[in-house]
Order: sequence, then structure tokens, then C-alpha cells
Amino acid sequence: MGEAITFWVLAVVSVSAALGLVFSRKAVYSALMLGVVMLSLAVLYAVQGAPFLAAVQIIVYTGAVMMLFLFVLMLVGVDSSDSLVETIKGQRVWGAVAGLGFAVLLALAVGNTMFAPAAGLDGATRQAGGNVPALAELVFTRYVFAFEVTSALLITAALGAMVLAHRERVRPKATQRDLARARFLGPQPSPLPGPGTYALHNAIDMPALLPDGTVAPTSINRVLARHDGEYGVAPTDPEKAAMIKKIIAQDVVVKNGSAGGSANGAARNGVATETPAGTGPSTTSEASGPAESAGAPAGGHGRPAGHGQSGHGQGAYGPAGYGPGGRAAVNGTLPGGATGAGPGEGPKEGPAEGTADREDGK
Amino acid sequence: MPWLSTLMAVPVLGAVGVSLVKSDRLAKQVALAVSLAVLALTLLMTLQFDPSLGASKETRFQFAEVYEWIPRFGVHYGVGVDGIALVLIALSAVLVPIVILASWHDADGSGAEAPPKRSVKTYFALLLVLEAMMIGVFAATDVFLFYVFFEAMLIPMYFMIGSYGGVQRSYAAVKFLLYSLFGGLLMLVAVIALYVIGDKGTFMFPELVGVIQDPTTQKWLFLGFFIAFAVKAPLWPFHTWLPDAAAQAPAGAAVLLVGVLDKVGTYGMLRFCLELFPEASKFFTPLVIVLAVVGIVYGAIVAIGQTDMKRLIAYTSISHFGFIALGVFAMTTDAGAGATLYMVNHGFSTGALFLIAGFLIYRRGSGRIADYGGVQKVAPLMAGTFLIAGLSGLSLPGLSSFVSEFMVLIGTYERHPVPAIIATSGVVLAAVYILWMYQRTMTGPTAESVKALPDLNLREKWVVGPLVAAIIALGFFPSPALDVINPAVDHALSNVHINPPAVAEKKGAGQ
Amino acid sequence: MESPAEIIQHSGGVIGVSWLMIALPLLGAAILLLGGRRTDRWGHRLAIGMSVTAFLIAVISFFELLGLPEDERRRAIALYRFIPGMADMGVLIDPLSISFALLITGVGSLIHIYSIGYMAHDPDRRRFFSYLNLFVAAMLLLVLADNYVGLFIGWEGVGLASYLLIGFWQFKPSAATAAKKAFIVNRVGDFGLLIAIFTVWTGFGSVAFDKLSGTAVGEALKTGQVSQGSLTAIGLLLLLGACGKSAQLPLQSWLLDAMEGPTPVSALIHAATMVTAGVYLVVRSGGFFEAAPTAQLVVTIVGVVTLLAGAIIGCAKDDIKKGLAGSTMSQIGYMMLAAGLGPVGYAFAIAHLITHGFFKANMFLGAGSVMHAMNDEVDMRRYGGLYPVMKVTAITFIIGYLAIIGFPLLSGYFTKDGIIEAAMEHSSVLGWLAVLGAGITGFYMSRMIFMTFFGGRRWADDAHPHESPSVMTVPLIVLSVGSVFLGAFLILGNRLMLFLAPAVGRPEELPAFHAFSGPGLATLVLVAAGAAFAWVRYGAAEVPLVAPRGSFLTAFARRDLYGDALNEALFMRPGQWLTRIAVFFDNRGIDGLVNGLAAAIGGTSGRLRRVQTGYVRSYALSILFGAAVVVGALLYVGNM
Amino acid sequence: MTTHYLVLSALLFAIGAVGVLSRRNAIVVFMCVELMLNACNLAFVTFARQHGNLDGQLIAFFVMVVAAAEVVIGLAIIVMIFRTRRSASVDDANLLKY
Repeated sequence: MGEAITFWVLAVVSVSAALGLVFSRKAVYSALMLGVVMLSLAVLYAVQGAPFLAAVQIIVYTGAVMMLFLFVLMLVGVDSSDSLVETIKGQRVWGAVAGLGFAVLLALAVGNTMFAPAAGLDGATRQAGGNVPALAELVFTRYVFAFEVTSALLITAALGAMVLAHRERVRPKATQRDLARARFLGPQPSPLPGPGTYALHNAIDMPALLPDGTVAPTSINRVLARHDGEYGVAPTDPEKAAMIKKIIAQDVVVKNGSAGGSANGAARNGVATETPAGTGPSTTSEASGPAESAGAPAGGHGRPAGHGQSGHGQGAYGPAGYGPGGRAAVNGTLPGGATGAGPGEGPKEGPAEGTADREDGK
Repeated sequence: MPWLSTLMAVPVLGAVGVSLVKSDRLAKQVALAVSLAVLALTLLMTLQFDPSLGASKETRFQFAEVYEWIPRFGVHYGVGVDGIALVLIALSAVLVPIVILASWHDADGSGAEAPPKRSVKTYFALLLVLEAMMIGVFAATDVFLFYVFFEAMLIPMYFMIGSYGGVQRSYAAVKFLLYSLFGGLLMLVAVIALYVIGDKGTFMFPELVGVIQDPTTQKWLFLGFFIAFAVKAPLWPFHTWLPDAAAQAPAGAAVLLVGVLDKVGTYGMLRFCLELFPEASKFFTPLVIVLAVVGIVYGAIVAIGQTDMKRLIAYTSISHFGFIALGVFAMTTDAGAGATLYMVNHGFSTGALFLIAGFLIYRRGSGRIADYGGVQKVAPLMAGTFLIAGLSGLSLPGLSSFVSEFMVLIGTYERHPVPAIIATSGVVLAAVYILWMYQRTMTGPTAESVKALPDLNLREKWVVGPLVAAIIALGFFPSPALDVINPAVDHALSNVHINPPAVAEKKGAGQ
Repeated sequence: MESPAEIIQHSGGVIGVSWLMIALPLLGAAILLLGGRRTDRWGHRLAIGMSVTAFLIAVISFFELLGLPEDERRRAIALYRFIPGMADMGVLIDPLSISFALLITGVGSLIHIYSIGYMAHDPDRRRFFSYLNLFVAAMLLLVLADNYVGLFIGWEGVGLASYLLIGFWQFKPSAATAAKKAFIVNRVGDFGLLIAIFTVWTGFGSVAFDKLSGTAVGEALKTGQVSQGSLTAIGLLLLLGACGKSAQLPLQSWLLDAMEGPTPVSALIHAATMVTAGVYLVVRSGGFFEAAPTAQLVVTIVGVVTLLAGAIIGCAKDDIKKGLAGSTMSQIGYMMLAAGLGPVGYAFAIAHLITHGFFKANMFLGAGSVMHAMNDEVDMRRYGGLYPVMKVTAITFIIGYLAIIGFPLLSGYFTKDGIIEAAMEHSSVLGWLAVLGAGITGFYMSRMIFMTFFGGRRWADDAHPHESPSVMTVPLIVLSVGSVFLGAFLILGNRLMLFLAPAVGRPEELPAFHAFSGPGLATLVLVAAGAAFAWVRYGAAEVPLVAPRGSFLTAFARRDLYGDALNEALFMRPGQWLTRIAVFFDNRGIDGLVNGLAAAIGGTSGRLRRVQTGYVRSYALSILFGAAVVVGALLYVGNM
Repeated sequence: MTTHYLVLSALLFAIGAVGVLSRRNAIVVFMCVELMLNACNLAFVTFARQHGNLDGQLIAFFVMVVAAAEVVIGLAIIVMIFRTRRSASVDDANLLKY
């Protein structure tokens, strides 16, 4: 009896969660809905005499795979909610027909087969002493070959992901000599004082003070400053507030002037303005300065750019490379423009100019 | 001495030699030498051929060589020659050197308005390979080997038409290939079915004769073979590829295409359709006779309406193939022997017509009849030989085609009088289209464009000479050829075990 | 060493080598054709030599044949196996064939000699003589062959020679068309002959003449080996072939156009020899015709009808050669009429054929020398008063004229009256029509004489006629001598009939020739009337230069009794129309079908290409559909 | 009870399929695929219980492994496309067509 109850509860939960997954506007919500479905399924596994599988479901599947989804969602744009208006002619209608037809057929198939009462697993597990040992015995006897193959599969998958997402180092790794020289050529040869040396407060949004008591402009955290600005929270000390306002205004100038597009591009993607694409999900954070790294446009196809090294250290690839400029060319020249013929008003609009401008903006 | 294998090997080696040689001139000379060698070998073989052996089943195929090729399926490299095959091999061996001599400048783009210069060596290599396959297809006594050669022949011809032809050469070449392949596929099915149903474990033709007893399977297999052969030797509904292919192909290739390649179709009907499926052949005879007669009359009428010389000659050969098919399916010895002799004569007469038309086109450029006029004044020798070839085309007695056409008609008349009468009307239509063409191109006032037309040079004389000689010789003395053909046809028809027509026994009395 | 005579004797006399008659001219033709320019100088002499030698062999064989006892006058010499088991090439020397051979080689040689003069200034003289030799060889093969196949080869060989000779001046489009027309119309006739040969072969199992004599055919009919219907068919088909070759009514349109050729050609082929081939065929296949009375009747009818048609056409023609051609058609009508009367008529037909050969050739050559003199003017209205200028030609022409109209005691009188009387016995209608024909002949021949040789001179201004050289006039004289005495020699005492008896059989009781029998008198009266009427119209009166409009009958005659118009309407126009339809059907119909199929395949593949939209989601949709179908199928199979 | 589970799994699978068809964001499509895979796992487990041997569960286990591998590669591709195209919409990558 208990099982029927759990089934019906979880069935309703999981179906509604599944529907939520499909029809939610924001991608993060559908990710969470998927999490709910997975958890309810885990419970169903447990109820069906597969405790180990339920555990694996929760730990590995929901725990790892779902989190990977969220992680990528964060990277790609958490709020990139695409509109539900259908663009391909007849897709929705036929989709519904096919989906419904398929479900009905399956249900029909399942419905008219007379199932004998379930044999239950306790027979198999008791003899081997519990579900996990039984499974283990099965894995390492009959399915050992499959087991080995899956391990190979996993390795290749990991390697594949590595290769796919790897971005080739375009400029030689900055050696200690280069860093030292850059530092002395730069405005600030000596290391900045730790935040606490002359600081009066240890809050994250309070800027660091220089030995002469003035505020170190580079230590102001722009995101927080902007955030506070938006919510009207300004530091009490007028001199510091003026400084922050000047820095933000200066940034806006820098942003508008240099990368007209990137502002809204960045805003749209909700990613930190300076380094929107610098931080690939799995790239090792390069030690090079923010300006330079910002300069390296995404386009890391893991293929050394060979031909991109134009004289004045401009972006990793010349416009002709796979860089967005290249893509612009691709986009621009396609008859009718892929975007035009494509899904129409989608969230993305001409990112190409955005990245291209940023390059020459520097 | 493995005659037939050497006959096939020499041209292939020749082809390789030709393609390796440096200069074009030398390549042509080597090709000519090789083809003459093959001709010599064929003549030697013919001398050793003993016609009287044709009767018994064992010694039917002389110079026979049988080697295992694919033991699992009982496929043998089986070659052997009986009267019919020998005559056709002789025809190809004679035609190829003449064609090589005739197409001396066909491939090097030197003719008036000729297509651009192509590789001369490949053209002559293709010719030799084609010769090897022609000999192979007639010599094969293994049904599978016959089928292989039947299909392999298409490739060199396709390239010859495709890359050396006239303006619409690619259209014509592809159409030719598709038509023949369509036929070939049906035949493949029939060949395999024959092997499986016959389950004699071998493809050798002598064993397979009379092995399929049940009439319905016979009918189906017959159709498989017959449609392939009807496409190959164009019978009426399947003929539209021939005018295109012959008009677009260079003259030499057109001669081989019409002179020998198409004969494989009628040879196949006589050898495979009749002997392997006698009941079905008898069942389908009325249909084939109708198709043949329609082909004769239709081909002639359309030929009268043509404006291009080579297309006209192509349509005439459709009419002639109607006669041959009529002869094959009349199933009397006279008609069968007549049909086989017709295949040979048609090779010579239409060959001569095509080659001389080729010389004209080589000089003047265009193939349209209207562009010529009064050539007889300017080039009397060419006009004379063109007239003789034309007259042999309309089967004037005293020239070769008359004997075979007479035998075909008289043989058909014995069994089917009405179709024979309609077919004889073809004789009148033949006179119309040949003389109509001759009059518009050769007689009348000399057209401007033709004023400076040079007459036949020595090379061209050596091309036309043998052909005219063969036409006249076979016209007056057909008995040597018929002595070789008759026993083979008798043997073939004995396998069809059809009751001889009423006149046969009277013939004994009357003679 | 045996003397030549013994060799000849040993090898069965000259007859044993009589096939040389065919071989020599053939060899001559081959040498002249292949020789090319080099043989121009002595080419014509070789040709004449060949023809005369053939004539000598014919004469010797003739006398050898006479030497043989009556019932053995038949020598067949087998040459070689032509088509094994069917027909062997062989030469048959018997009274019928030797008389024809004599005519052909005799008249042929004379015309060869005449041609030297006529073609003296023609650049292609060598080619002309080779074609003449070819013609003589083919005609000899036709008459000497011992079976139908050999005859057929000669038959078409003659057709080819006439094609080459009519179209000798190829550069003239009218000559080329006339040659083509002649060949094609002959071919229609050959179509009939071919079918006849097939029927004979199917019926009797052999094509050799000796197996198909009258008795053999009668027996076969009695034993039911061959039906009466097929015998009549054979008869009719042979007649169709004969009409094709001898320009009888259904297939007569080519003869008048054939005058495009040089005059010696018209003389030799279209007067003396080729056109008589039809009569030879009918006489040689006498056995069939006797066994098929209906066929014989049709032959007589065709004969009479053509006789009248030819005469009427003759009256209206201003061109001298066309007039003579019309008269030839009419005279051959007489021969056909005689040949259709059975054994009694054969002798008269052959006699008339031989005498006609002489006087018609004489007149044609006369016309040739007149044209030669008037630098190739053919219109009689431009002649007139030529008698004083060209005495020899005129006299020989007039002798021929008297012979053809049947002037008493000349050769035409005996042979034509014989035919008329035989026809009268057979059926009075035929007889009287023949008499009417004779009358009309009298009229148009006199018209021709008066317009050409008498009356005022209507010459063109640059014409200054002169007598032809002796090489042309000598043959004229020889021929005119023949025209005078030959008739009497052949008919009186039924000499020819008895001579031909072993070959063609003989009537029960020999017809006695009595000079002034009823029909004979009537003919003479009508001929005189015709001549008088012609004198009134053309002798006395002034002949206008331009042909007057004339009555409906003259227009009818000028258009050759609308023979050509009929052929055009019935065969030419529908034929061209049919050809256009067939070509259209071939290009659009069958080819259209094939190309249409190709285009259809191309079109569908073009459309199917669009299914690949590039959107992942539409592919996913099709995958889902596929899955649904699979599940459905499993379900269906599962619980089926 | 087995039919209930199977119907549920079929329903979830169908929903996942419809999701794949209708959503344009690559990651959501990917999630729907994961949903379909989980539906299959549920069916496997149900069959394992039905037939009384653990093979079903083991297959489910292997499905999970494959799903994981697939997710890793899928997401890497999505990120890569995003990096060059600045868009994660499935419909934008439509150059490979007629």
C-alpha cells in the first residue's frame, strides 16, 4: 500500500516537474525542475528495490551532472530565456502530434500486455547478501567487458571535453623576467599594500587606502560599487563616495567609448564587464593583466592561431581567423543572413560587432 | 594453340603498348599493326575451322578452352567458336583495322569544325580494348563470361562517344550507357536465375541448353534475356539511343557501335534466347515478329525524314536490325542463316556508309545533308563508293546485303507470309531513303561550300577499298560464308526442336 | 594440240562458254570504272569490243542451237553454287533466251557504235560506256539465267544501270530526280517479283525454270501441292513486276521522265531491251500463267489499257523523245496483250518485240541525230523541213515510221497484225481496241514525221542542221534494213513460233497468215485515216510555234493521263506526311518519354533535397516520427 | 504496479521528446534529453524488478555512465559554439543544409 501512495505522489511530482522543465521561461528554473524529477525518480528506484541505484542517481547523476548543467548555464547566460514563440513552420503542431502519438502508442503497448505479478528482487539479492554485492558480482562476472568499455568511454569523454574546450596559448607564457619588466614599466612598480594595512574597515566593498591615506582606485570592486549605486547605497564618507562615482562614470566612458556593443552585450549576459569571455569554463586563468586577457576574444578553438599575431599585440586572431570578425563575415555574407532566416528575434543580436569593437577599442 | 585467348590477349597488350608509346603517330601505327596482327590470326583460325563438325553436341564449339574461374559458382573461362561466332569474330577482326585507318585524324581535332584535340593514344587504346571485348563476347561459351563481356563492352564505347564525339556527346553517351545497363541488369537477374533454377552447378552454355523445362520460368527468363538483347540490337521501342549515339560518336566508333556491338543483341537472341528457352521463344515469336516488322517500316520511314547523314544511317540500321530479328525468330534454317549473314553484311555496308559520311564530315564539318550538293562532280571516287555502299544498304542484288535479306525474307515467308510481305515493302522504302540522301548530297549542282572538297586520299582509299571488295565478293560468292553458317544454324535450330515448315521436305524433292 | 574449234567442241561448243556473254561486258564495265582517267582514250573501243564479242558468241550459240535436233534445243550450264541449298547460278540457252540475247547484243552493239559519235565531246564518255556495258551484262544475265534468283539479280542490275544512265548528267537536278524516280518505281515492281519468287519457292521448293515448266505446274495443281489461289497470286505478282520494268499502266510514270538520259540510253534501254524484260518474264513463266487463267486475263487487260494510254499520250507530246517513249509504252502494251493470250500469242509477242526493238531503236537514234544536228533542241515545234537537209536520217526514220504504223509488207505489219488477229480470236473487245490503238498510232507517228521532216522550217535562228557523221548514220541504216525484212522473215511460215516451241510450247493448230483478213483490212483503213488526219493538221497546215490550248483530251494527254498527279496524291504526299509524323513521334514520343522520366527524377530529387532544413529540431521531429512508426509496427506485428 | 511505472516512464519520455522539439535553448534541449534517459532508467529498473534479476538495474547503471559522458561532451560543444557564436540557440547552427 505504501508503495502505491509513494508512486502516485512521486508520479504527479515528477510529471509536473517534467512539464515545468519543458515550459519554464528561464533556463535555470528548468534545470531545477530536472533536479526534482531526478530526485523523485531516485526515490522510485529505492522503492523498486534498487537502493544502490537510487544513491548513485542522487550522488552522481543529480549531484554531478545536474550541477555541470548549472555550471554551464551560468557560463552561457543564466537568464537567456528564449521566447516560447515557435519559429519553424509547423514544428509545434507536428511535435505535439508526434509526442502524443508516441506516448499513446507506448501506453497502448504497455497497457495491453498482461504482466504477471512482479517477481521481486529479494530472491536474487538475498542469495548474494544484499543489493550492492549482487550488483557487484553481476558487474564483474557477466558484464565485465561492458564495464571496461564504459571506463574507456569515460576517459575518452573527459579527454574530448578537454580537447574541445582547450584554448591554445597564443603568446609565449610570460616569464618572471617579463613580469618584472612589465611591473617597472607600469604605473605601480611596488606591490599594492594589503587591504588591511591602512584600512579602517574590512568590508569587501570598502576600497583600500594608499600610504598617503588616499583611496586606491584600482581596489574599488566595480560590480559591488555599481550594485550599491543602483540601490542608492553610498559610503558615508563623501570623499570616498565621490571617488567611487568618478570611477564608475569613468568606466562607463571607457565602456561606451571603447565597446559600444559590449556594454549591453555584457549586461545582457550578466557577466563581469571587463572579462566577459576571458574565463572559459575550464581554461586555466591566465596571469596576464585584465586588459590583455580581455583583448583575447573567445574563439579558443584549441587551435594555435598561427596567423593571427599582428604587430601591435592586438587580439589573438586577426579578423580573418575563426574570430568573431571571421564569423561576422560568415554571417554577413550568407544570403539573407543566417540570423535573418533563423529564429528571428532571439536573444542574440549581432554579437559580432561587440567583440570586434572591443578588440580595436583597446 | 589457344587461338581465342591469344586473339583476346593481343589487342589488350596492344592497347597497353599504344598508351605507353611517346608520339601520337607511332601510337596510331602500333595500333594498326596490332589490329592487322589480330586479323591475320583470325584468318589463320578460320582456315583451320572445320564446318562439318557443327552437327554433334561435343564438337560444336571448336578451339574450345575451358578453365575454372570461380569454382564455387561453376563459372568458367569458357571460350569456343561455332559457325555463327566465327563469322562475327571475323567481321570484327576485319572492321577494326579499317576503323583505325579511317579514324587516323578523328581524335586530333584537325577536321573542319572538329571537336577540340583529345588524347590520341587513349582513343586508339580504347579501340583495341573494344576489339578484345568484341572477340570475347562472341567467343564466350560460358553464360556468365558472356554477360561480363556484354557489360564490359559498354565502357570503352561510352568513353569513345563521351569524350571524342560531336557536340551533344555527353548526352548521347549517358543515354547509351543507361539504356544498355538497364537491359544488362534484367539479363543479370535472368542469368543468376538460370544458374539457380537450372542447378547444374555450372554456367557453361552447352550444359544449360534445355535445362529449364517449366514453361512459365522459361517465359520469365526469356524476357530477361530478350529485353537486354532488344535494347542492345535496337528493336523498335528501345531504339532511340542509337541515332543519338551514332550521330554524336566519331565515325570510327559509330561503325563499331552499329557494326559489331549491336550484333551482340541479335547474336544473343539466336544463341541464348532460342536455344535456352525454346518454348518461350515459340510463345513470344508473334510479338517479336510484330516488333521487328514495325522496326523495319518505322526505321525506314523515320530515316526518310532525317536531315543529318549519320542519324539517317543510324535509322537505316534500325530497319536492318528489324530484318535480322525477323530472320532469327522465323526459326527456319534459311532465315537463321540469312540473319547471321545479314549481321556480317550489315557490318560492311553500314560501316562503309558511316566511314564515307565521316570523311565528308571531316572535310566539310557539318553532318547536315542540306549543306552538301553535287559532291559527285568534285569527288567522283568518294561519290562512287558512297553509291556502292548505299546500294548495298538498299540490298541491290549482286551486292552482299541482297543475299542475306533474300534468305531472311524467303525463310520468314515459309512460316509467316504476311509479316514477310510487309517486311519486303521495307525494300522499297530502303530505295527511297538511300537514293533520296544520295541525290541531295551527291548529285545536282555543286554547292558553294563543297566546291573545294578533296577526293579520297590514299589512306581513305585503303579504308574504302576492302569494304567495297567485301560487299561485292559476298554479293556474288556468299556460299563460302554460308557453308560455315548453315551447320551452326541447323544445330541451333535443332535445339529449338520446331517442326520444319512445309517447304523443307519439298525442297529435298525440288532441288 | 587441239585446235580452238576442238576445244570449243570438247567443252560442249560455244554454248558451254556462253556465260562469257555476261562476263565480258561486266569485265569491260569494271575495267572502265576502275581504270579512271587512264582508260579515257581507248575506253569506248574496249566497250564496243566486249559488246560485239558477246554478239558473236550469241550468234554462234544460236547456230549451234539450230544444229541440235528440235526437242533437244535446251542447254543448261551450271556455273557455281550461289545460295547453297536454294539457288545455283547457271546459264540456260534455249530458243527464247538466245533470241533475246541476239536482240540485246545486236541492237546493243549498234547503239555502242552510235554512241561514239553522240558522246564524242562528253568528258565522262568512259563512264558512259562502262554503264552501257554494265547494262548489257545485266540484261544478258536476266535473259540467260536458269532460275528466278539469277533473273532477279539481272532484273535489279538492269534497274541500277538504267538509274546510272538516266542520271548520267548528274549535275542536272531533273536528270537526278528522273533517275531516282525510275529506280523507285522499278523497285515497287521488284517488290511484286520478290513476293512471287517467295510464293514459288514455298509452293514448289525450287526456283529453277526447268522445275517450273507448264506440265510441272499443272501436276502440282492437280496433286493439291499448291492452291489455285496461290498460282493466281504468283501470276498477278509476276505481272506487277513486269509492269514495273516494262512501264505498263500502274507503274508507267517513270518512262517519260527517263527521257532525261542521253538518247542512246533511251534507244537501248527504253525502247529495245529493258522495257521488254517484263514481256520476257511473262513469257518465261508461261507455265504459271497458263495454270491461272484469271492472271492471263489481267495481263491482256493491262496490255490493252496501256496500249491505248501510250497512244493517247503520244499524240500530245511535242518533245520528240517523249513522243517516242509514249509510242514505246503503247507497243509494249501490244506485246503484253499478245503474251497474255497464251502459247499462241507468245510467238507474236516475241516477234513484235524483236521487230519493235529494231525500228524503235532506229527511230530513237534518228531522233538523236536530229537533236544532235539541232544542237540538242527537243521540241518538234522548232523542227520542220528537215528532210532535204538530213536525207539519210530522214529516210531511215521514215522506214521506221512505216514499219511501226504497220505499212503492208514491212516488219510491223506482219507482227502487229498477227497480234491483232490473235487478240480478235481470243475476244473481240480486245481485238477492236487493239485496232483502235493501231489507228491512233498511225495518227501520232504521222504527226511526228510531218512536224519534223516536212512543212515549213521553224528552226531557232542559231540552228544550222547538218547530216550526222557516218558513225551515227551506219547503225541507222542497218537498223532500218532490219525494220523492213525482219517481220516477214519471222512470221511467214510461223518460223519464229516453231523455233520457240520447245521453250514456250505451241498452240494446237498453227495460225495461217492471210494477207487481207477482216481485222487486217480494218487496221489498214484506220491507220490510213489517222495518217490523213495528221496530214491535214500538221502536214498541210502551218504548225504554230506555241502549243495551242487544245481540247480536254489533249490537256489530259499532256499531263500523262494525270499518272504523276495520281502517284503524288496517293503516295508521295501521304508518304511525306507520314514521315513527318513518324519523325515527330520518334523525337517527342519515345524520346520525350525517356527524357521526361529523367526530368521527373531530377525534379523529385530537387524537391526532396529541401527536407534537409538545417534545423536540429526538425530532424528530431522526423526521428520521433520514425520511432512512433516503429512502435506502431511492432504493436501491429505483435498482436496481429 | 509494473504498468503504472511503465506508463509513467512513457509519459516522461514523451514530455522529454516534446521538450526537445519545442525548446530552442541548447541547454534546455539537452536537459530534456537527460529527462528521456531518466525515463528509460525508470523503465529498466521496473523491468529488473519484474523479472527478478538485476540486469535491469545494471543496464540503468550503464545508461547513467553513458549519459554522464554525453553531457560532458555535449556541454563542451555548446560552450564552444557559444564562444564563437555568442548564442546558445539550437536554430542558429543551421548552416549544414541543402
